[in-house]
Amino acid sequence: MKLNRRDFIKNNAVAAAAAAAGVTIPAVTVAGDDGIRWDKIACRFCGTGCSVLLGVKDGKAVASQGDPDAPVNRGLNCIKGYFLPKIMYGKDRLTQPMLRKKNGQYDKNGKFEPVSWDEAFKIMAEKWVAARKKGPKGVGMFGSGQWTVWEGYAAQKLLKAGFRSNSLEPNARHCMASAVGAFMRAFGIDEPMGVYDDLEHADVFVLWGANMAEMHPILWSRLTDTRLTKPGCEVHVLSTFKHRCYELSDNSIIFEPQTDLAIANYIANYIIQNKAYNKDFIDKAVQFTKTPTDIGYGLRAEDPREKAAKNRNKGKLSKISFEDYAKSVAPYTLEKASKMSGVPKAALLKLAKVYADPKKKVASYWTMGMNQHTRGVWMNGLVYNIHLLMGKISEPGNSPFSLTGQPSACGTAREVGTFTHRLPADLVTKKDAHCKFAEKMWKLPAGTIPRANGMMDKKPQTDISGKMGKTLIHAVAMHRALKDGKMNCFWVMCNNNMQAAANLNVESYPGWRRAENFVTVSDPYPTVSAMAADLILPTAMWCEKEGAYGNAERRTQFWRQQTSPPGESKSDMWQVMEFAKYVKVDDVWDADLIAKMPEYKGKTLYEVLYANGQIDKFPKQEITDGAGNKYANDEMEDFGYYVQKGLFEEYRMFNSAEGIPKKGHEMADFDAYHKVRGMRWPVINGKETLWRYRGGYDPHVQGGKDVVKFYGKPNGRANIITAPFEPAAEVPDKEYDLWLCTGRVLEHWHSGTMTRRVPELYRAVPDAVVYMHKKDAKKRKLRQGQMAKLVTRRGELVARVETRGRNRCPEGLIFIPWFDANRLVNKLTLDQTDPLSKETDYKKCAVKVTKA
Amino acid sequence: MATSKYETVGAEAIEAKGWLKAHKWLILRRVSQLAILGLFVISPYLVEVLDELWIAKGTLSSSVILGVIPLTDPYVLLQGLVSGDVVPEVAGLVGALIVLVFYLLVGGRVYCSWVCPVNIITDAAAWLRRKLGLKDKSHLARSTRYWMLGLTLILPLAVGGIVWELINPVSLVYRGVLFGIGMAWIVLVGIFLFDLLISNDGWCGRICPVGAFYSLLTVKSPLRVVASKREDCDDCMDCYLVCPEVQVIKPALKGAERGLGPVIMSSECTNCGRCIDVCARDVFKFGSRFTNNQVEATGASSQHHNGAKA
Amino acid sequence: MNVCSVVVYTKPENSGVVTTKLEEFSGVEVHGGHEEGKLVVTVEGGDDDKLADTMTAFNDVDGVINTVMIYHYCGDENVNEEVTK
Amino acid sequence: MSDSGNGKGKGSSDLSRRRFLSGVLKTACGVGLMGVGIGLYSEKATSLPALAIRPPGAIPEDEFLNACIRCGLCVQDCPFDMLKLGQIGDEVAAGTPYFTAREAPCEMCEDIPCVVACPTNALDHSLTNIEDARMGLAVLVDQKTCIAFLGLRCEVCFNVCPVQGKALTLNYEHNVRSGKHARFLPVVHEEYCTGCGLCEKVCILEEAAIRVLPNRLAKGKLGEHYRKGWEEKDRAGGSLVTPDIKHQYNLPEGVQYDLQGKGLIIESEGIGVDKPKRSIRAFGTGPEKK
Repeated sequence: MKLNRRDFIKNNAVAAAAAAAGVTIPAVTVAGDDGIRWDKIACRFCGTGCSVLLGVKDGKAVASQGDPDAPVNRGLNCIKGYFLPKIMYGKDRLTQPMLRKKNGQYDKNGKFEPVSWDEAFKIMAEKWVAARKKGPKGVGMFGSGQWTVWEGYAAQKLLKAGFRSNSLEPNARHCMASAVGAFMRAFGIDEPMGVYDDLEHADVFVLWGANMAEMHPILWSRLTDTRLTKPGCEVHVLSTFKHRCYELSDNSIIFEPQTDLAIANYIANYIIQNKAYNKDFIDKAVQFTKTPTDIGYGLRAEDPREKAAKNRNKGKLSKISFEDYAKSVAPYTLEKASKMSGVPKAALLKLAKVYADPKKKVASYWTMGMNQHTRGVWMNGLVYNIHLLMGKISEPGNSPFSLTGQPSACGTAREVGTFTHRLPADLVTKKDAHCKFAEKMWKLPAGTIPRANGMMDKKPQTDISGKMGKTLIHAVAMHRALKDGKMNCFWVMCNNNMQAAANLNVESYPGWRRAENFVTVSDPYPTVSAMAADLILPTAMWCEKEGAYGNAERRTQFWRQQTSPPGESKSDMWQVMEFAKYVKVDDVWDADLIAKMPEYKGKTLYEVLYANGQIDKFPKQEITDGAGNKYANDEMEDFGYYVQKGLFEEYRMFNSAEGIPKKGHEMADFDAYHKVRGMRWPVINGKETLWRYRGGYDPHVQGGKDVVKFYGKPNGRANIITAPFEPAAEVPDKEYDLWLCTGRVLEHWHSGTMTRRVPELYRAVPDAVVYMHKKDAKKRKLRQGQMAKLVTRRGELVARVETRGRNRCPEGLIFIPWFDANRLVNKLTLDQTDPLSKETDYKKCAVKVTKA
Repeated sequence: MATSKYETVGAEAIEAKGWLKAHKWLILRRVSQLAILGLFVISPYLVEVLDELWIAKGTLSSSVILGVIPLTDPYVLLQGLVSGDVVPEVAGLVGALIVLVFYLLVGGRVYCSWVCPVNIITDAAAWLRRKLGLKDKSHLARSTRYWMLGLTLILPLAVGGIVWELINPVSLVYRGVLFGIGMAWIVLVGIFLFDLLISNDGWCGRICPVGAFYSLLTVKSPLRVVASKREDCDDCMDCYLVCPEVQVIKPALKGAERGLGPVIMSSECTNCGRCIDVCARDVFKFGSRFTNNQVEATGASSQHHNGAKA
Repeated sequence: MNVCSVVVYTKPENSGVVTTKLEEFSGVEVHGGHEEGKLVVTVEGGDDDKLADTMTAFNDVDGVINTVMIYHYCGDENVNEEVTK
Repeated sequence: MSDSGNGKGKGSSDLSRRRFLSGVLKTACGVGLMGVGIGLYSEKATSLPALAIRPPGAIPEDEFLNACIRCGLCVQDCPFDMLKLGQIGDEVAAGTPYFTAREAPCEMCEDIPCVVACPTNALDHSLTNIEDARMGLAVLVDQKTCIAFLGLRCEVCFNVCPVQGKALTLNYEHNVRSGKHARFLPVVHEEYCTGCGLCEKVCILEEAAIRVLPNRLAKGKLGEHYRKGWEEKDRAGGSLVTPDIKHQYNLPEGVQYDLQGKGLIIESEGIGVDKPKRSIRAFGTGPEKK
């Protein structure tokens, strides 16, 4: 059972005396040599999903090592993983809830004062209930791909079922929504068909807008190893500036921003012109479609660029023939692609040839370069097109693969579906049947979950505001709604959206600080977001709670609670569930809905959503590992049952219950995961799935290795979707004459909340610098090391010029990382999104640079 | 008797001229010494206000004034040149030349009394010594400094490196104030105690090779202290008591009989003007070395022989 | 908190009686060593002086031969905080 | 020298001369002793510690100590405030400029303001391209603790190197232990390393595994008699001695022997198939230049 410090010290005291006296006392166990207890845990950072062993002594994480038994990283770490035990112990860790107050009362312009959890939740509930009465979009929650699986699931229930609002988004919206959109459009099921083993099996690697060398360090070392040891292996790198991946590159391609669309279409054209396509595969597993064009840039409707768009936000596919498709890509000749992109013909030809060579297994990798793109869904699709034309998919080494940047972007954001339009396991709120299935699983009256269009059985859904209306609202729209006063309550959890969201000055900050809005931020540290909020809730992080993450190769990894959070900090899951105790069903549901299940009348959301006989059915138990070490579980103590297990097992019903609308997400039972170094779903009868959609590998496909069935689509065929080049929303002009690209560096992760508090990492890279070409600097009378002022139409900041080092920009483009809270790069960026995926394009806007 | 005299040094002058006038040159010198140091200290802080203009950069060893005028201590440069390893920059040479010309005009030892910050320390020691009535115990020759000068110019050859600059207290003060004092304060305290307890005017008057070097520049300099009204002298001895180079006064003040002019011609005079301050009868004033000639020409004085030429 | 552990020497046959008497002191627990006549005892709480007084008082208990202090911990952490192991 | 039995007048002049001479002697001895003292002190004070690095352009240390007039101008002109002056009591000669790479390395300004400021060429004004500076040499002193050698992905030193890809490159190597990862091993190239010390500053270990050392400590010295044969041959444009004659061999059909190149070539195994590369160097000599 639990051991508090007193017991621990006393144990040590007794052991010492017993040893001195030479007597044995059976009840006392002495810690190992150095007193460190080791247990496995998934790394807190990127989507690679390395496993580490964390060493705990006296209740503190004091040591770590790469997990030598983990298949992903085999005992290795990157520099961020090396410092994992330090991320919890920043000096400014928050330890109690803080509310803006004046004269003892909540005041929007008051100063932060410590309050009790009770007071925090009371004021929050008051604000949320009032805001919800205005409509389903009156409240909103912005969660995270760093949430554990059950935290995301608990939040999913609170918002969609409890508050009956689809205003739930993860920060993964900023990160891989375009990949999701394209997966769904092409295959009908989210997430890659391949696994990391492709890194060893491919002959050729093509990086489309991914700096794996810095952002997925361990995967990059696997890719590099294959390049080193496999004869004939090639690496092709595409980006808008030269980064560390080019060190390994056999074909270095620097293209003009946005012209990746043209390059991908050229490759498809090359394959068709040379009749290199795999006709047999196409006949069996592919159909051709086109997508509406001129769809705008996800800006506010009144923006002239939106008004000019003919098919704003449209994405409905229409079938075309192979010939139509061939015709649509025909204009993208080598000459044209080379001219548009500025890439030498030879380089493009070399790239096209490896895709077109049937003997070469090609793995394509991409991250933000392709996802944070105003045509991100299109662009993802164009790469699938190439793989589908060649049949180079769903087998070892042939793999289009979208890498994720967060540890559970897949496991939590995508699989649990914490997006406005999604429900667990690829179900969507757009479909009545999916919602009804979820309501059944959750023991809720039909019609509880808001449908995307507010209609159930073709009738408007009832709502406490009188009208449900359209319910979907994506991340960028949430900030706009806050600014416009349409959304009044906002809960940001496990991310730093004030620093992360684009166009901070114009959209984010005014919305958060609008007088009637009430913004809650749950975070372990006083981030830019926390300081801009009205209520800060201190959060238990990473090893301070029992958790589960799902990485980019569909691997689900569990860990036990290793240490206790400081002060009054509580896990996000506790916060969500505890808050639910402060809201009654009658506060947020209309009478008609309650009438369908009158037993819920007067009950709290907590009772309806969590103490529902499913989640609370696993009683308290002792948590031990194979070696007999005991572990705490704070939530189990607080709620009186094994909450994590209850949430996971209920969630698992979406994957494996009778009559599920979509198969293919099967997972093993809760206890199994605590015993393994993660398993890759679908897991059926204890067996994991490596390559999906192919017979032999995927249990959902009958037949041998030659059979490919994209069972996410009703006819089993994947969509090749043609889409043309369209220009970026904001292109450099005379005044703002440079492209601005933002991104990351190896040493810091995202907004730097954790890594900037590790002294060694801070010393290594203390500030964000602006990488630019020497000539561009010279033209502006700037030199290496001097301060430059970056100005866009939305804001400005000052940063040091770097004309050398790891990133080499071509003339006409500058790059700046966004981790630095002292240089809020998103003051500069434009809140443009892919109109289909609603993911922001952080890679392209126009900037001017002058001497500061 | 001597003790009482020490205690009342300058009292007469204060009575006759008022405190301010009786300390005029002293105050001006302190202002000068501190202002020069102060300028170096505040310049870095003013750079931003003054649009990148750095008023005084560097130290007395070498500096750049107003971003353009180079100044280099010719003595320090000489030490380097002796070693054979210095190939001075044009700026360095020009800087040394400017300094050289300046001191050739105003008298090299003006450096000691108007610029050198160590002077404040040794003056303080001298003042306290007078107050306490301590006697000189060392009988250190005033010529020692010239030996020291020679030594500092030989050492770079012998052991390598501008060795003197390791312990040169002038540089130590400037570097200490501008870049951090470190253990250098020990040297400064040492000098103070040496001057106070061991040797009267010991450091500046007997040992310091910097002063010796600048004495050499004083030989032909026009600016001089002149005992223009030496006939008014009432032998109160105050000037002797305050003068750090006491040997320089007598020829000019009392040399009339020996046919010497009223100009203090010794190259060791620091032009500190303290004798002017403490003289209740205004015997001394600043003038030029040519005053001796003028005196002869105008016949305003009873002095008829030009001592300097004798 | 203050915790120290002490070995209290006694004749094995007196172990039971001594244990009862020792446990009458507040904050004292006997953990074992009865057979050997070397009782492993922890004393907990209070300040240093009180701990010392308690241990001195052990020597006055009938049957106690000697008392040896082995381990002393004093710290101001939150003693109820979970550390688990 | 003088006779005491002489007349009074002569005696007094003798006495004063004697006094004068003994005074001079005393002074000379005192000054001489002082000189010895200063000399000894300077010996101690001018032995530069290994971790103190001179600013860019500094001439060789013994000459530097002669040439540097301790004015501090270089320190004041350093825009990054990383230069310090030695103080009495320091191991560095008082008043001479230096920096400690681990605390604050040279940022390698393009205009090298410290050199421009130097009035005496102690910092050599002929240095106009900062990449030609040789302040010291980075040395990877400990492969046992450098986490790159352990297979971890760090490379922070490489990431920040201002002469990245030339002074510091990465050698990629198969990680035999993990079996499927590469190791990214930092390698310093002395022909490019300026000794700026950024790598040492950022090394994330508790004690840096890569350090900038003064050239005198960092470098070995090849025996003067020895020449690198391959370089001599390149320089001469051919063999230094009579060229080798063409060799002929007894070989079965389909087999060749290339004496200067691949050795035995069996045609069925294919000619021209590259052996897997075990190690390739990054940037600069990377594939682009091929």
